[in-house]
Order: sequence, then structure tokens, then C-alpha cells
Amino acid sequence: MSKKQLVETTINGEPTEFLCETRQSLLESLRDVLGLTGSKEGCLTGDCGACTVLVDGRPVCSCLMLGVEARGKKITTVEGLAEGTQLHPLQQKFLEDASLQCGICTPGFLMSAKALLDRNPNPTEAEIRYALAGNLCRCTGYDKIVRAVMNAAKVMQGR
Amino acid sequence: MDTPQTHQFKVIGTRPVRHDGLDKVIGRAKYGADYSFPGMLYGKVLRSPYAHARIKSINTEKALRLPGVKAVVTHADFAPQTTAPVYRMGGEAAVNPLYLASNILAKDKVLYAGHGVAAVAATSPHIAEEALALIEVEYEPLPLVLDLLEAMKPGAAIINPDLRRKDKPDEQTNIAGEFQFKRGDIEAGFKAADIIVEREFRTEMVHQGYIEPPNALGIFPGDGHATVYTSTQGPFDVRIMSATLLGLPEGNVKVVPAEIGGGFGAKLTVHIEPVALLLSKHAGGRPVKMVMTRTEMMRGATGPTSGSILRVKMGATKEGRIVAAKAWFAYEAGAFPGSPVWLGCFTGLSPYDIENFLVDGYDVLVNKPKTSSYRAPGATNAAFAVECVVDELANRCGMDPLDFRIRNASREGTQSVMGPKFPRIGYIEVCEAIKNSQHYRTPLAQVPGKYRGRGVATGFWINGGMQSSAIVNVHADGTASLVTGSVDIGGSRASTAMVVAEVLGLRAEDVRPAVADTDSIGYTDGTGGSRVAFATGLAAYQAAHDVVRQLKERAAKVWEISPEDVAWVDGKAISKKNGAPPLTLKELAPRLTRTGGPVTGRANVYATGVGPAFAACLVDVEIDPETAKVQVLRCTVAQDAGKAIHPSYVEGQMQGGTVQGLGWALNEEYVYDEKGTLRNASFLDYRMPTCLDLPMIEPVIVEVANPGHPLGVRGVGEVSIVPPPAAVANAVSMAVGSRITDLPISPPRLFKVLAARRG
Amino acid sequence: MHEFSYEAPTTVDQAVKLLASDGDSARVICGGTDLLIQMRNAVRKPRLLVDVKGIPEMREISFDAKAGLKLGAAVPCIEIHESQVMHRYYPGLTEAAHLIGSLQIQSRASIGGNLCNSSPAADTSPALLAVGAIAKIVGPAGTREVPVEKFFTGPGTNVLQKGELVVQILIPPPAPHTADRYIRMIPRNEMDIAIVGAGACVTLDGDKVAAARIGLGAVAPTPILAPKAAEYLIGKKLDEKTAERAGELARESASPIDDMRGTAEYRRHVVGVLTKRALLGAAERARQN
Amino acid sequence: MPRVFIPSLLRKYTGGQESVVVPGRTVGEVVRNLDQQFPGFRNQVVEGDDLKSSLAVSVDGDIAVGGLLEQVRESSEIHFVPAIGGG
Repeated sequence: MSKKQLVETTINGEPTEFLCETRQSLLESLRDVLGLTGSKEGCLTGDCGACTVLVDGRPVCSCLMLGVEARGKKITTVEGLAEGTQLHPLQQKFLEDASLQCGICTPGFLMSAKALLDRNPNPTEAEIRYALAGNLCRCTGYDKIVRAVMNAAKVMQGR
Repeated sequence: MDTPQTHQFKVIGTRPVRHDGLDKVIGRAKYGADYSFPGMLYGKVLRSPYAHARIKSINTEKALRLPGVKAVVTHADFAPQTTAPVYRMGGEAAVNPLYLASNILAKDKVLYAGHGVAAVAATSPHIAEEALALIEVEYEPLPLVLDLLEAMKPGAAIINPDLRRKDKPDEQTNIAGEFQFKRGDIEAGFKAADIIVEREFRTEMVHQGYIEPPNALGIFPGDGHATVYTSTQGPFDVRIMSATLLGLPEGNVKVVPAEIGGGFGAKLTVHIEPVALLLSKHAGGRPVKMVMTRTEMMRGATGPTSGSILRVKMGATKEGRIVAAKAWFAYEAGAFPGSPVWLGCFTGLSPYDIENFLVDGYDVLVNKPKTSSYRAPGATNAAFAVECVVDELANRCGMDPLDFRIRNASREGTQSVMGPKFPRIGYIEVCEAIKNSQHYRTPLAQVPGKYRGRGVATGFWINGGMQSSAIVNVHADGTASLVTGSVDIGGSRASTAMVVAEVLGLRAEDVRPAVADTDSIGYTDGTGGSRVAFATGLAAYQAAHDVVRQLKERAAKVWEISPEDVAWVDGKAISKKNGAPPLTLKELAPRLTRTGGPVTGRANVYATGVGPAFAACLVDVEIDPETAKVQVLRCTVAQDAGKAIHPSYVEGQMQGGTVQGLGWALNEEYVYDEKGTLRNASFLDYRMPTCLDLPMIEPVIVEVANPGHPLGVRGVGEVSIVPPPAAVANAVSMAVGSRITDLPISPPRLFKVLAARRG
Repeated sequence: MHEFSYEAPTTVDQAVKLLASDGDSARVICGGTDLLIQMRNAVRKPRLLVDVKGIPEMREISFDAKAGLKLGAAVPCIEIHESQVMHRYYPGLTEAAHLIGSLQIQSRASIGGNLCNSSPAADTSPALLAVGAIAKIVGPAGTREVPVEKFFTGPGTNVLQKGELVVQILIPPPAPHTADRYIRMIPRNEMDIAIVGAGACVTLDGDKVAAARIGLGAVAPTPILAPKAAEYLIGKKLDEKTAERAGELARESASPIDDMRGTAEYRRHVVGVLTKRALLGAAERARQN
Repeated sequence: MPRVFIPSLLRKYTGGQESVVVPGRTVGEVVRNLDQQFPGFRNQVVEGDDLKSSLAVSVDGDIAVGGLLEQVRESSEIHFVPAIGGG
């Protein structure tokens, strides 16, 4: 039973194979097996969103998905958000708008915000707040995060 | 005179991108749990299901036999400890090492559900978890006490048999400490009052709610030198405490501070660092990584802040002058002494200049986790009670609540509750900032079918100074690096680097800030007490001036004049003797080699001149009368920063603290069952605000320069959490026409108030 | 977490065989958003997880005016929310699916999982009760259909036998002038477990109620129907007054408890409030159908 | 001469006086002189050669970083305050 499973998947655009135990979550697989420690562990119950990654374009708490379930999926983590040295507008606005303090929730917020903007390029403040409700931040009071997402949307719309 | 308010700064007051920002948005920043080493093991702690029980035996044999398990340790593996204090925080604070060790791993009794009993290191976290289930602990359950008032009564179950009543040394007690502040004639004061308001308030334990679980990676290879990687607010605190618990000289422990995912006070002490080292020692020196689960940290391993009972009686003349105040505060310490009750006693009444007062405080043991610091520890509880009573007094006097506060305001020269006189403070200014805000000038519109209310409250926090060290290295390309020992929890690398840039005439991005390990920088107290921008900023400022002193000498050499004839003005060396063109650091840097070699500025400070902080909060709420759910509609916060070095991060502190206060006001609380088990030990049921629960938080930075700091800086980290619970309670009380006295104002609690009002 | 095996069959038959192969110790994993937490807390320790997300009929949403809706038990909630059919015919059930956890959770969690986890407070269960949903169950002995009101047997327990799984949710087509609505009470605005949930489905005949069903969550050991409240409304005009009365009758069906999320007293009160609001909301929608 | 403010729970040692004027050039000297006037006071604030771990001392509004060694002026105001507690 403890035999490790081979998982073939795509991570940040790269075809990737990894070995994991069935009981290892996708988060553990990313962090402990693949060394992609950008996704953070906050609660292991899907309540804080710090481990959010995109699975086939949808935001998922990687702590509530098994590594073996990643078979054949396309996974995007915070490490895959920038294109080379070109930051994603969300990353750029988080920096400019001082949207992070301790920074532990930042990768999760970036991924949830990306999932939102990919589907809804021009969201209202209420839509942003709804889309980010699964990500807890304890430092910022959310104000500057919501503003950064609005500003990133403007940049992406060329406004 | 050139003051921080009139001086034209080039860097200070601007909003550059923080130096550590890039790493944090691309996922490269290393937090404690992100470190790994070859051969690393994973540690887990077995925790007590009982809230109070004697440990009769612990059998670890089966656990040790599980394949993959490399070590099991208990309290007995710590070096023997005594109650003699170990100093930390620059000697301003002490810990009782026996209590500390006994809290991390129980000695002979478990004192709360979640109390650590034993720890395991294994080749995977899953195996370590399985091993925990194989450790056999025989408990003898003891009577327990969870309620604060019950715990204070004679005959209550006794948690620490060595604690004795002050007045009757042969009687055991759960009251671990008594505090009193008293001035004037309280009886005469109340006699002079036309209006007296007396209320009892109650609050529950709340958690700091940082998102990153406490972690530690210990390496103790047996050569007597130990290393810990950890996300801590206080690397030097971790060093002294870990060394003490392991029986090592302090210098034999090196603490490498990782990035930290929030702490809010809870990560100023050790939770598992000594355990990781102990496990490593017993596992032949292999590195051991430990990361707590959310349940562990909430059930008790890291300490929430106190629940409290707060009785406040205040009297005022009908003209609106407070003439007497009496307060009785009891705070839960948890299972070991040390609640922040005295800070509550000291801060609660401090915004006001009151001639006659009496404040009594009690630090009370209950079978709940040992409390630890939480942003302005103790102050929020006390302010909740005092600011509600002040609001009622203002109402009864028919005065605007801010005018009432301004009429009674503490100002420069007012004797604080603790005794010393206030230096220049900005209490009146923050009240006025709220009065003048767009928000306050816009009347609250009522809507049919809802109750709406508006509330204000103010808060005070003492702020901290303590010790900091800083090194500024000048590079040959004319840039500089700044090395400090202050962990960056919310932008302090940026603000301290900006101070150096300002002094040296550089751009913010030309100063690279670094946080060093405990071997690589002089002693530095923890990132807490709102002290980093103030005290480490002061060290950075002085270290930069140490560089300037040396640069003046180098310029003098270049110009072949005496150093006294060189001035440093606006980031340039200027010759007072000949007409040589000024030299900037960029121009001097390549000439360092030929003028004497490298330049490094140093400063070690024990900072005095701490500037107290005040904040005021204005909040509008709407209540659904049928479900008793409170929605925050609008919120403005004003705070005196002294001088805002990086305004965005000052605003961030204000907004973040305010939202923690709003969470405390509305839904956050520890819920225990009768056996002393925390029922809501998860982010699902410990309800912190999500972004869908909040409006934008409007910050108003007030700058009343702190005369004790060369740039006028006060601390900004803490005080914003203090006013919101009272502001919300005042707003809700106004909306429903009934005084709210208990936190949180959750729907089931508010429903009771509404039902009682309806009859 | 303990060790276990993992299989991802692509047909219902394979799934049933796998589930039957390991006695009571095999368990279906769908979104896993409840199960993985339970396994981490050692509340459940299955030796085999059977991942059903790759079974086509469990991912299907199809609607037929005569047969009604076939909703694959493994369809993630977010796809339900994005479905035009779901919004048009079952807006209340759709909003219930959209209330489960965050978008991250909705990307994984399914109505089938919500049903089989059988929490008394599950958001979609009252909505399923209101629309008269039926669980299509396949097991070693064949297929059976169980109305949702007969599905639950207690907190966290249900009628599923060894080797059985819920493959689809079947919902009859709504009669003309029918609509549903689901409302829950939580202290925050998201990310919470319902203190009370109320689903209502109303069919109007002119301005009178021709049929009504009311489902309640978090006020009894299982999600329940409130039949008295529904019967009371038949033949009446649905307005503030009758909805209020129905709410009072719904309170009589509830047997709430005190827990960390709310007191029994508060829950009983809120049952009335939410029942009223859900009924008025459903009627408002039904008028436009 | 420096003025020492007596914490309210220690006023039983000073006959109820809220503050006492005492000579001395350092906090330590002031405390020794105060103890001559009110025997027993010193034991309440000093342990060994330092302040008790539960106490800090404030001179003219600032925490005295030198503790008992802190110099005081003729006009100084000295307060004993609780140290930051806990661990």
C-alpha cells in the first residue's frame, strides 16, 4: 500500500512527473516533493486559501486535493504566474499598492485573483470581494488587496 | 526650527516598492516551513485531551518501535529548570523558565486541553502522526475551572499548588497577580459627579489569527552548537529561551529568522523551537522540522489573548468633565501566570485627564491555554469597557462623543495612569481628525426595515523602545546595505532602509536591507511593541550618521582639508573651506579604497524617547432586526504616527489592526465545552473577517512629531486594534437603543439583547 | 494521515466493484473537501478511496422538459452555478451550490458529496428537499431511487449500503409558475456553516399557492421537510402575513440544539425568518415563470 | 531632591504617602535612602543587585534603561512601573 504512485501532470506549463504517496496532498506534493514552496500551508481545511493553485484554470485549495488527483491536469502555482522576468499585472500592482504585509497569504490571493480576472476581466468591487472570500489575510484588512486587483484589471484592460 | 514636520524629505514620506516584495509575489521568499535539509525528519507533538489531569505515566516504547520513528521526547528531556527569572526584551521582561518548559511539554500535570505531553521525530510527518497514537499516557483527571469568576472564588479547583494568596500565605489561589493604580480621592470625586455610569462588561479569549502556522527547524548535531530556523518575531528571544531549556550557553544557539507569516505578538516567545532542537539531539543530530496544525495552535500551543470581566464606574459633571473613575479588571492568564491585565489597567483610562481614579487588576489562572501577547496586549479589553462608559457619559451630558473626549483629553504634561507625565502626544489631534473626516460630516442615513448606528471610540498604546542594532555597509558602486536584527513582519525593511537612504542621499532602492541571524548582528529585541520603525529605525539612522561621519573624513582627505571643515548637507559632502564641488556618496564610494578602505557604519541603541500612540475609530453599522446580524457599512480610523516613513505601510497597519478589532467585536471568540475542549479550533468556526464582510477601511494619518525621535517617529503597529470593539459596541448600542456589554456581538448574542428589549 | 489505496474508475460498474471489494473500508472521493479533513482528523480511515470524478454520467447535467433534470453527483458546484439550465429551472438549488465554501471549494465540492457527507447543515440538502430531488443509487444489487427526504438517517449517516454510490440526482421538471429559493443564516457573509438554512419551492395557480415544499437545514439531526408549513399555504395567497405564519409552523418542525455555532433559541427564531424570506423569494420568482 | 512616586500597593510601606522626596544621584541610591526612611521598601523593589524582574523604573517619563544605575537629577520624578510581563 505504501508504494508510491507516479503522477504525470503539467505544472506551470511544463510536463512534470513526480512520485508521491497516496496520502500526500497536492500541496505536500508541490512543496515537499517538487520543492515548489510558493504555495503556503495555513490551515489544511480549505478555509484560508493560502495554498490556492489553479487546476485546469479553476482555483483549488491544494491542501484538499490529493497529489494523485493531479494526474493529467494542468496546475498553475504562484511560481508560474510571471512570464520570465515579466511580472503579471497582479504581482506588479500588489507591489505598487503595498498589498502585502507579512506576505504569507499573497500567493493564494494572487492565484484567486488571477482565476477571477481570467473569467471576468472587469469585475466590480463586490465581485472581487466575493472571489477573494476564500482567502484570509490577517495583516491588511483587505483594503489594499482589493484595490490592487481593481488596478490590475484596469492595466489588463489597457485602461 | 527644522522639525520633522517642516523638513523637506526626499525619501521619507514617499511610497517606494518594498525591497522584499518581489520575492513575496513570485513565491520565492523563504518562510520557516519552506526550509529543507538532507536527511530531515519531521516532528509532531502529542497533546492532552484533558483540561486538567495528573500525568501518571508516559510509555513511549511502542512509538519508538514504529519504523521511521527516530526520537521521542518528553519534559524530562529538557535541562532541569527553576523558577528563577530569565531576562529578555532587553531586561524589561522576564520569563519563568520552569513555567516556559512546563507549558511547552507538561511536567507532571496537564493544565489545558491541547497541552503538549510528548514529541516525536520521524522520517515523514504522517509517520510521526501515527507514532503519536502509539504513545501511551495514563492520566488521572482532576477537577477543572474554566470560568474567570469561579476561578477567583475560595474553594475553586487549584491549578498551580504553589501560588498563595498575598494576604493569607497559607491559602492557595488562582489569582497569580494583583495590580493597582490609584490617585486622588475617589469618594470625593464621585460626590462631585452629576452623572454616574456603572457597567460590567465581558469578553472572551481571542486568537491572533496569523495565517502561518508556527514552525521550527532545529539542528543540534552534538557538538554543543545548535541552529534553529524559525518564523519568529524575536530571534534573540528564541535564542535565550531555547538555550535555557536545553541547558546551553546562550551563544551556542544560533537562530536564523525566516520570513514570518504574521505573529501579532504570539511569535515573540518559543512554542516548539526547543522541542525541534531536543528531537534533533535525540535523533543523532538530524535536522527536525516542525509545523503546527491550525487546531494545535488554536487549542493552546501558542496562546490566545485573555478573556476578561471589566467593571467600570465613571462620574462626570453635567458640563462634561470626568471627575472620578473606578475600574475592576480581571483577565484570564490561562494555565500559567502572565495575562496583560496590568497593561489594561494602565491604558484604559490613559486617554483622559482624571483627577481621582482607582484601578484594580487581577491575573487569574484558568484551565485554558497560557495567553500570549496580541497587538497592544491588554489594551483592547480595557478600552472596550472604558470607551463604552465614556460614550454613555457623553450621551447623558448631551455632548458629541468626540467633543466630550476632547474636553477630557490627556495632553502633554498630563500625568498618565501609571504615573509619568506624557510627552507631546496626539490624542486631541486624532479625535479632531475623525471629527473633520468626510465620514463624520456625512450624516448616517436610515433605511426602512434595518437598524443603523454610528459609533466612535479611541485607544491608547504605550509603544516600546528597547534595544536594536544596525550596520550600514557602503558598496563601491555607491549603494549601501543595511543589516538589522529586526524581523520584517509588515514592511520594516523598507522603512528602515528609507531612513538610511534619506541620511545618505540615496534612493530607497539603493539601500538593500537584510535581516541577519543572531550570530551576525548585535542584540536586537523582538519585532513587537510597535518598536521597529522607531527603535531599529533609530539604530539605522545613527548607523547612517556613523557612515556620514566617516564619509566626511574621506571627503576631507580628497580635498586635503580637515574633517571639521566638511559638512554633510542633503546627502552630499560640502567643503566649508574651498570651493570644491560637493561629493555625493556615489562619487565618494569609488574613492574609499584610496582614502582608508571600506566604510561600515554601526549603531547599537537602547532606545528611550518612546512616543505614545493614540488612535480613534469611527464605524457605521447596519443590523438586520430579524436575524440580529451586524454589517459594518463604513469605517474610518485616525492614528498619530508621529512621522509616517512609508505612508502605505502605516495605512496598512492602521487598516489591519482595525479589521482585527472589528473581528473581535463581531464574531471572534473561543468557545469551550464543559470539559475544557475548544470547540471552534479552526478557521471555519473561529470566524475572522473575510473580505466580503468589510468595506474599505479609510485611514487618516495624523503626524504629531515624537520629540524623542530625530525624525519624529512613533510606533504604528498596535494601537489601531484598540478602539474598534468599543466603536462597534457604541454603534450597535445606538442602533438598537440598548447598551451592549458583551463581546463578540455575534447574531445569537445580539438576538438575546433584541429579544429582551422586545419583551 | 493513515495509508490508503486510490483508484479512479471510469465506469459506474467498476466503481461499484471497487467499493464492494473492500467491505466498509472503501469510500468514494469526489471533491474531497469534507472527506480529506475527516481523514486528517482520523474521523474516517478508509483503506481505499474510489475517485468517481472520471465517470462521465456522474459529470453530466441534462434537462428534459418531461423527464426533468439529471445532475451528475460529481459535478462540481461551480459548474452548476455556470449552467444556464440550472439557473433557469432550479435557481434556489443553484444558489445553494454557490454558497458552499469559497470558489476554491466550489471548484471541487459536488452536490453528491454534500448529500453523502450527510451533514445536518449541508447547504444543498434543504434545497434538494424543496425541489423533491431523488438520489439515483447504484450498487451490487442494482439501481434504486431514494427521495432525498428518505436518504438521511442521522448526522453524517444515510441509507447507502456496502458498495453503493449516488450516481445522479434526479429532479422532476418544475410545473408552470414554479420556482425555488434557498437562504441561509451565517454570521459572516461567506466561508461559514449555516446556523440555519431554508429552501422553499412554490408553485402558483394565479395568486394562490398550488404546491409548496420547504426544506430546513441545521435545525434537526438531519435536513428535514417542514410539511405543516407547506400544507398551510396550499390555496392561500403567499404574502408577508401567510409567509410569516408558515415560518411559525416551520419552527414547530425544527428541533434545534445549542452548539458553538448558535443557540437552539436563536435557531428556532431564525427558522421562521428564513422560511418566510425563502417562500417570498420563491413566489416572486414563480410569478415570473 | 528627586521625587519618588510610590506604587499604590506599596504605599503601606510609606505610611500611605503617594510620593516621597529623597536624596540620591542614582535610582539605586534613592532606593537605599528611601529604605532608611521606610525600612522594608527596598526589598519590595530590589532583588540581588537589580530591580525585581516584575518591575521597571521610569525617570522623567522615560523607561530608565540603566535600572538602579540610572542617574537622576535634583528635579527628577521617579516611578516604579510593572515590567512587560509574561513570556
